[in-house]
Amino acid sequence: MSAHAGTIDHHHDHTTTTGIPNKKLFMWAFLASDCMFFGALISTHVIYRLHPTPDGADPLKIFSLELTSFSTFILLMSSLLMALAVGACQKGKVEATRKMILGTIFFGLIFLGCQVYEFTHFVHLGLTLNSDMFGATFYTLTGTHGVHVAIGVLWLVFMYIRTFKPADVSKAWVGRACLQFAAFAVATVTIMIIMLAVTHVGNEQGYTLAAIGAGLQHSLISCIAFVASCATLIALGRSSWAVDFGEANAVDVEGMGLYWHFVDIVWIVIFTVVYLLEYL
Amino acid sequence: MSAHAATTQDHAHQDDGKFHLFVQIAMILAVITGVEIVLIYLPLAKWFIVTSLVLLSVVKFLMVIFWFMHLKFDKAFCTILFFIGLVLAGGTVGALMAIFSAKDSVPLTAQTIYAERAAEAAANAQ
Amino acid sequence: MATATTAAYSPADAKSRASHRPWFFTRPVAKTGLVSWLTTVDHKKIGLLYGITALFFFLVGGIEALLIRVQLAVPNNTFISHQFYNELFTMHATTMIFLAVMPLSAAFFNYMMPLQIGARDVAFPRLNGFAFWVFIAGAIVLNVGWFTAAGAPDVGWFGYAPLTSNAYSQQFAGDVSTDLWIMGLQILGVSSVIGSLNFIVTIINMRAPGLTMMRLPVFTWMTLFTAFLIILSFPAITIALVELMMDRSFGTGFFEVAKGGMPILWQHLFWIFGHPEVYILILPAMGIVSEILPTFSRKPLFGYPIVVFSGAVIGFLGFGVWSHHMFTTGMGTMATAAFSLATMAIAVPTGVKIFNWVGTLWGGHIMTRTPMMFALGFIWMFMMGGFSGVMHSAAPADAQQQDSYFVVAHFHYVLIGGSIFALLAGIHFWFPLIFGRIVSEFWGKLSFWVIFVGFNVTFFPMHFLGLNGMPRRTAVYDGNMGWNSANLVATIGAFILAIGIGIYFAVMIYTYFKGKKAAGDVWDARTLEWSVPTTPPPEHNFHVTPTVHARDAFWYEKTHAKEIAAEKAKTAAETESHGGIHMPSQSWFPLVTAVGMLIGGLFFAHHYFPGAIAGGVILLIGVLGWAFEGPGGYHLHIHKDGSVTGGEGQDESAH
Amino acid sequence: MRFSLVPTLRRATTLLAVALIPLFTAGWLSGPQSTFDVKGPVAKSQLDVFYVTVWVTMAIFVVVAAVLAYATIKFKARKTDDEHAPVPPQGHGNPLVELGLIAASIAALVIIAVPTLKAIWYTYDVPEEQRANAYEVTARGLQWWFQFEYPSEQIDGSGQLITGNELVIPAGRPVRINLRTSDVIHSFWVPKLGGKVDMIPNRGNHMWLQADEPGYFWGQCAEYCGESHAVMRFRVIALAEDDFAAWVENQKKSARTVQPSASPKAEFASYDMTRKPRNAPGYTADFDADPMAAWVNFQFPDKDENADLVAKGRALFKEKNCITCHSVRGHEGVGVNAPDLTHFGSRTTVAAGLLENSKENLHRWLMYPNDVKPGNKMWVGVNGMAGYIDIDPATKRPTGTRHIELNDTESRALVEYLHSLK
Ligand code: HEA
Ligand code: HEA
Ligand code: HEC
Ligand code: CUA
Ligand SMILES: [Cu+2]
Repeated sequence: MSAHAGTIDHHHDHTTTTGIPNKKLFMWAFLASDCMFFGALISTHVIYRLHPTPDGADPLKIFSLELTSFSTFILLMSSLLMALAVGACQKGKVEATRKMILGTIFFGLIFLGCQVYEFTHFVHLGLTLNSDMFGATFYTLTGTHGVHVAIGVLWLVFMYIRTFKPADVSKAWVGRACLQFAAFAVATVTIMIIMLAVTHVGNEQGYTLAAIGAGLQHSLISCIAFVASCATLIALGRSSWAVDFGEANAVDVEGMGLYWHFVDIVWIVIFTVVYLLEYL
Repeated sequence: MSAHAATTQDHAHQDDGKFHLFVQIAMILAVITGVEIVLIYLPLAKWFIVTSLVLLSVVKFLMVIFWFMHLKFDKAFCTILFFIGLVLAGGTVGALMAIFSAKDSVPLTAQTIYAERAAEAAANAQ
Repeated sequence: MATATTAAYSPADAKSRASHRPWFFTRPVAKTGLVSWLTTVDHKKIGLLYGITALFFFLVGGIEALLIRVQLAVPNNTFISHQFYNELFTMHATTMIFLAVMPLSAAFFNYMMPLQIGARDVAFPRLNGFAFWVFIAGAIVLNVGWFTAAGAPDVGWFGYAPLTSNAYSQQFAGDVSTDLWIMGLQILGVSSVIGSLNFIVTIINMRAPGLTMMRLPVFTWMTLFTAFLIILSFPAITIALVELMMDRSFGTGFFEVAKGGMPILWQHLFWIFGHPEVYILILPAMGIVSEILPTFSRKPLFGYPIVVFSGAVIGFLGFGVWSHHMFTTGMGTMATAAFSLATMAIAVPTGVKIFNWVGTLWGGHIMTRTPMMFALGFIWMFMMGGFSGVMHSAAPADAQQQDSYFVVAHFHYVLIGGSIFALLAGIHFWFPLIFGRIVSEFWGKLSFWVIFVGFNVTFFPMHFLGLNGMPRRTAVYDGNMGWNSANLVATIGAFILAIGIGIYFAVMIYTYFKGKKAAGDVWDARTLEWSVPTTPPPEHNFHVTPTVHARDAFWYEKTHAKEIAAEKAKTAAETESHGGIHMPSQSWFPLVTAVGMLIGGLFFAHHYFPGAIAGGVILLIGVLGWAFEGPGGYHLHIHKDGSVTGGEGQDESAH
Repeated sequence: MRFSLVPTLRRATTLLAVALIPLFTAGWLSGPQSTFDVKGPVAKSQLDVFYVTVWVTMAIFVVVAAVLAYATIKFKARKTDDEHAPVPPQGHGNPLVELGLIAASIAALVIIAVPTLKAIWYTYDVPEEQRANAYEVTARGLQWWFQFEYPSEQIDGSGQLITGNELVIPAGRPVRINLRTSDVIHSFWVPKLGGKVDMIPNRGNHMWLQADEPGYFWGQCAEYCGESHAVMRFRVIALAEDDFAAWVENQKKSARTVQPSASPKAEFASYDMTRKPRNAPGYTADFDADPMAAWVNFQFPDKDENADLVAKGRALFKEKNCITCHSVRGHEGVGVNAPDLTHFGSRTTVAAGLLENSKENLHRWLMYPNDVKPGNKMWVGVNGMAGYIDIDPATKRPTGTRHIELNDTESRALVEYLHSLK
């Protein structure tokens, strides 16, 4: 509200009765509802673990604790970046907010990548959605969580683009902002492909310079795309403009953050209940 | 307005410290996760490991909601709101577990497994 | 790098911004006509839309019920086939619960709750419109089955697995009806949850100054509890439906025995939702009655804090009793006992409400106008329904009652004698406020008595039918079972009831066009919705945001007219100095988004995935447009003489 | 004078109610499935709990309703003047009254809860001290009929005794029933003997009941199980111990074989073979008057049995592919997807308790099963076995052609054959 032009008090909104901003309250109420949502899903999984079906898959032969631990760690770190993004935005630091959002997206994508990898890997091992009950509950539960992450990533991307909205309304900006993001996305994906290729060759031939070279050669297109997107990023990053984004939007970023953290805590539960407990 | 100004400053002050706080929390979270992973391989009593895992997850859970999600710094109402859902969900999950653990709820398909296992155990014992 | 700045808004800036907006971000401005209804964000208009749709579906569900009753009038009847009968009771229940009672309650939430808390609108006006259009999408998806070869859904309103599985849902292929049922409920769930989140935020955050929680009108309290019940119970059925959909579309086996599934799990997930759902149906009714009784007794509600608290307790306990619908599923002694006792416990907070309503009457000056008649009828009938509920709660007795007409009697007593009576009371009560006309007492009372008699003649015999061993959901029965006369009586009653309802609506329609004009506060009422400057209320609800000093705020205003007038003048000046009354802009995007959901849902139910994706794309476009058009808004100015100036497009200073 | 509708209507309804209730209620609570006319300890204990709930809630109702009625009448504003009289005291409540009422409600609930808990444990399983004496059977629900299995009655070479749609049990002895289903959820309900327990796929439910005296009891599937749920019924027949033993003895035997006579008699129809409308009643008043006597009659071969027709029916039973679904132990049938017909002639009902087992009714069932029970599996086929009509395996829709077609004479022969299976 224009009446309070000075510092914005992030924890109190004077236009509302309680002082809590509407959007934040909405988000918390939604998360309360989402607790029941995941509660029902997790119950289904655990109930069927309690009474396994005959000749069902043995999770221990399928799970890869290394991979899951890694993605758990990644999600935790993304939460950190998200929290920092909210903090930065509340202080009006748009530049920092953007970086933190990008970082969150980056980790979010890695998490999703791991999940895609995990799913394809499991499918190779014979566990599919309809191979047995374990497959059904496992994929439905973790898949629903994955969809939550994907929605979160999408939201983050839109927020990221939104941060470029110029104060000068006559300026065309959406295309550039999207391009900037696309470059980032390409860079992220290609570097992941390159790393995979290199480790793949390295695992087979030992980690020598020649092997790394071979790995790079295997992913030549990715390398080119990576360089090109980095160049685009740098070029676009040099020019910027005064934006219509700042402290006033902190509540939007914060709402997004709440959602993201919630997805994170759901994973904390899933990690323990679905994965770790199987090892006992 | 002056009262508000004071609280605003308070918060500003906290905000500066939050960067380090957040990083530390993230590190603790990572460490706890590491401990959890190690824990499952330790030759300890099962009940102990399960309890510890549950406790550790709860700690992680609470750290995220209270710090990352700002519940600690927000009006208590947000906490109440969220905990209504959390407690009901927890209660429902618990009740379902209890119902499905009852003997009457063992599905017929699993009964054959249990019977096989029992037979195997009996055979092993001999 | 340029430093980011918070844009400072100046009117000139805003003008240029507006001129740079692409055409599809142009905000609709029509205040009358079709476009105004399609794009409305006004909680009152949305309330009316809900109300009219709900009443339409009430008639649809009622006609379905009449067909049921005709078939059951005599033994061995061949009026309709088994298959059609099964479709009828499934759709009758689904329609009445999800498309009649819930949206009728939502109509009152929308229309009355913001007025009762002295707000100009709900917290998220566009989201409110969205919830309505999504509701329409769900209603269409549910009912479209009538027009397909597969017929309407026929799995019973709680769709027990594995009857809903691919193998059993229909003898012959092409069973799209069950998919439509799943999709329809799923979409309705989205609508209800979104609407409820909005109400929660509105009640918590949009109260007029001075309106503390413990001064809230009871109806608003019940809205709040209902909203909580909705957001916390719908996720369970959402998951159940998702799992069922996975079974039907992607070959999983959550409820398929061949794959080790446990059909009993469906029952648990359904009733975790289903029982809170019945309180979702009754709490708004209790709220309405708690408004009407004090008004017509000219006394405050007896034991307000306890009535409110008992509402919360009912809601909370409501989550711990779901398995009382499953007493016959062999849960084992412990679980049965636990749920039996928990269910009985609910009688206590409910009883508290009954006692307090009686207490409210005690010592009052009771004006037995039509709304009051319906409210009193509610107390009687709901109490009887509650008592048969308690008889169910004794699990061993329920073993004989479950799935018999005794249950049918129980729930129609609480649903019609409870919810419907109270909703009909509410329509009568607020009709003068909403339409500025008052319903004739004679015709109002006549409709009440015909409905009251018809209702009891229909459903009281069903207790005996149930105890005499008549199972529910039976399309035919034999003549040698001792059920003939009771069934015939029930059918006659149903037609008396239909006549009563016919009179009721005829009178309403007549009054809408030709009824006596009623100015303002016709009942000498107590709560803020009656303090609006005109009936029907203006778009901005109040010329001046009220300041609340007591429970029953309007009653207080009437008894402290002088101070209030002075205070209002002050608030008015203050508002004007802040730029006037802020109003939200209309928008097309809620409708667009909901249409995307409708298209996607229909195609998904037909397993035509490109179409489903197309629907998803429309939905996404709607969401993006919604996000990027921004909340919008404009300002109104009230002048001393009561005239209003300003409006969309005339003043761009708002953002 | 203004016509005052309200009191007139009220008086009229009261009168009506007072006049009608005793008239009807007597008849309204005494059918073959009455839960009041209990014939065994389980139903008795459930009824007792019900009475407790009725008395307690009635008592509360009388008190609350009296106060409510009194308040409404006493404080009613009779004239418009009353309405505008000075407003009554604006009291807000009385905590002591509230607490008192809450305590009273809880007390009332305790009165209900105690017998409830007792009965939950009592009805759950056969009481410990009688367990040794209990007889065990398995009841299996199928769309839309019941199969009854007797694990303790083994037959050489063909496993346990299996019957359909009529459960015969020993009287005066607890019977523990395992409840199973082969498709969707059904529910086993014999109101006079006990409340229902569901048959749920993948779940090992059980119940117990006991008939104190020999008798004939109506039962009904009580969980919606698809198109013909309404007509999925069964019977329970309780027999004195030695009658029961004799019955078991007979059931264990292979199907009764009738030798065709040397001189074939002319065929004639001894009953009306015209098509009956859908849902037409399938019982006679005679049968209803004394079903137990009727049951006894069914145990003996017909006096005017036509041996040649029986033989022809037996041949048709094979020819018409009835054997793919049905079993007639000792004869040709081998099917397992449909009711066992080995002793079908000794049952009182056709089509899962729906029709009395008269020749007309059996004829009707065999000729037009879909009129009797829409969608029944004999008509559409079951578990890959073709039924009366052909189904296109691709679209799963009826093709319009018939797989099994019977004419009146064939049906007549089958009726004679099936009735000979005592
Ligand atoms: C508006 C909806 C509504 C409401 C409010 C209720 C209220 C209650 N219901 Fe009902 N119920 C339904 C809707 C509702 N129900 C529906 C739709 C079904 C069937 C679903 C289906 O199968 O299709 C159902 C089925 C149902 C069953 C399952 C029956 C079966 O299938 O076997 C049970 C079992 O316990 C039950 C119990 C109760 C109880 C104990 C209450 C209590 O809340 C009632 C409390 C009220 C009172 C008791 C009266 C007033 C109190 C006093 C005057 C105080 C003193 C009283 C005492 C101390 C006893 N209900
Ligand atoms: C709020 C919910 C609600 C409401 C209001 C009603 C209202 C009615 N219900 Fe229903 N009912 C249920 C919820 C409801 N019901 C549920 C949940 C079930 C369980 C379903 C299941 O088993 O799955 C059920 C089942 C059910 C059955 C049992 C079916 C069975 O088990 O086989 C019966 C039988 O009599 C019945 C009857 C009625 C009747 C006569 C009305 C009447 O009150 C209807 C009154 C309304 C009218 C009569 C409309 C009047 C219309 C006009 C005046 C217009 C006339 C105009 C033209 C003809 C053009 N209902
Ligand atoms: C596709 C399998 C199938 C075929 C073929 C079939 N039946 Fe049936 N039959 C059934 C089923 C299933 C039922 C139970 C129907 C019900 O009550 O819902 C049944 C019921 C009956 C009954 C009633 C049993 C009882 O206890 O109520 C009789 C008698 C009968 N069939 C005779 C025949 C004769 C005679 C033929 C051949 C002309 C035949 N059936 C062919 C499946 C079949
Ligand atoms: Cu079987 Cu209903
Ligand atoms: Cu319930």
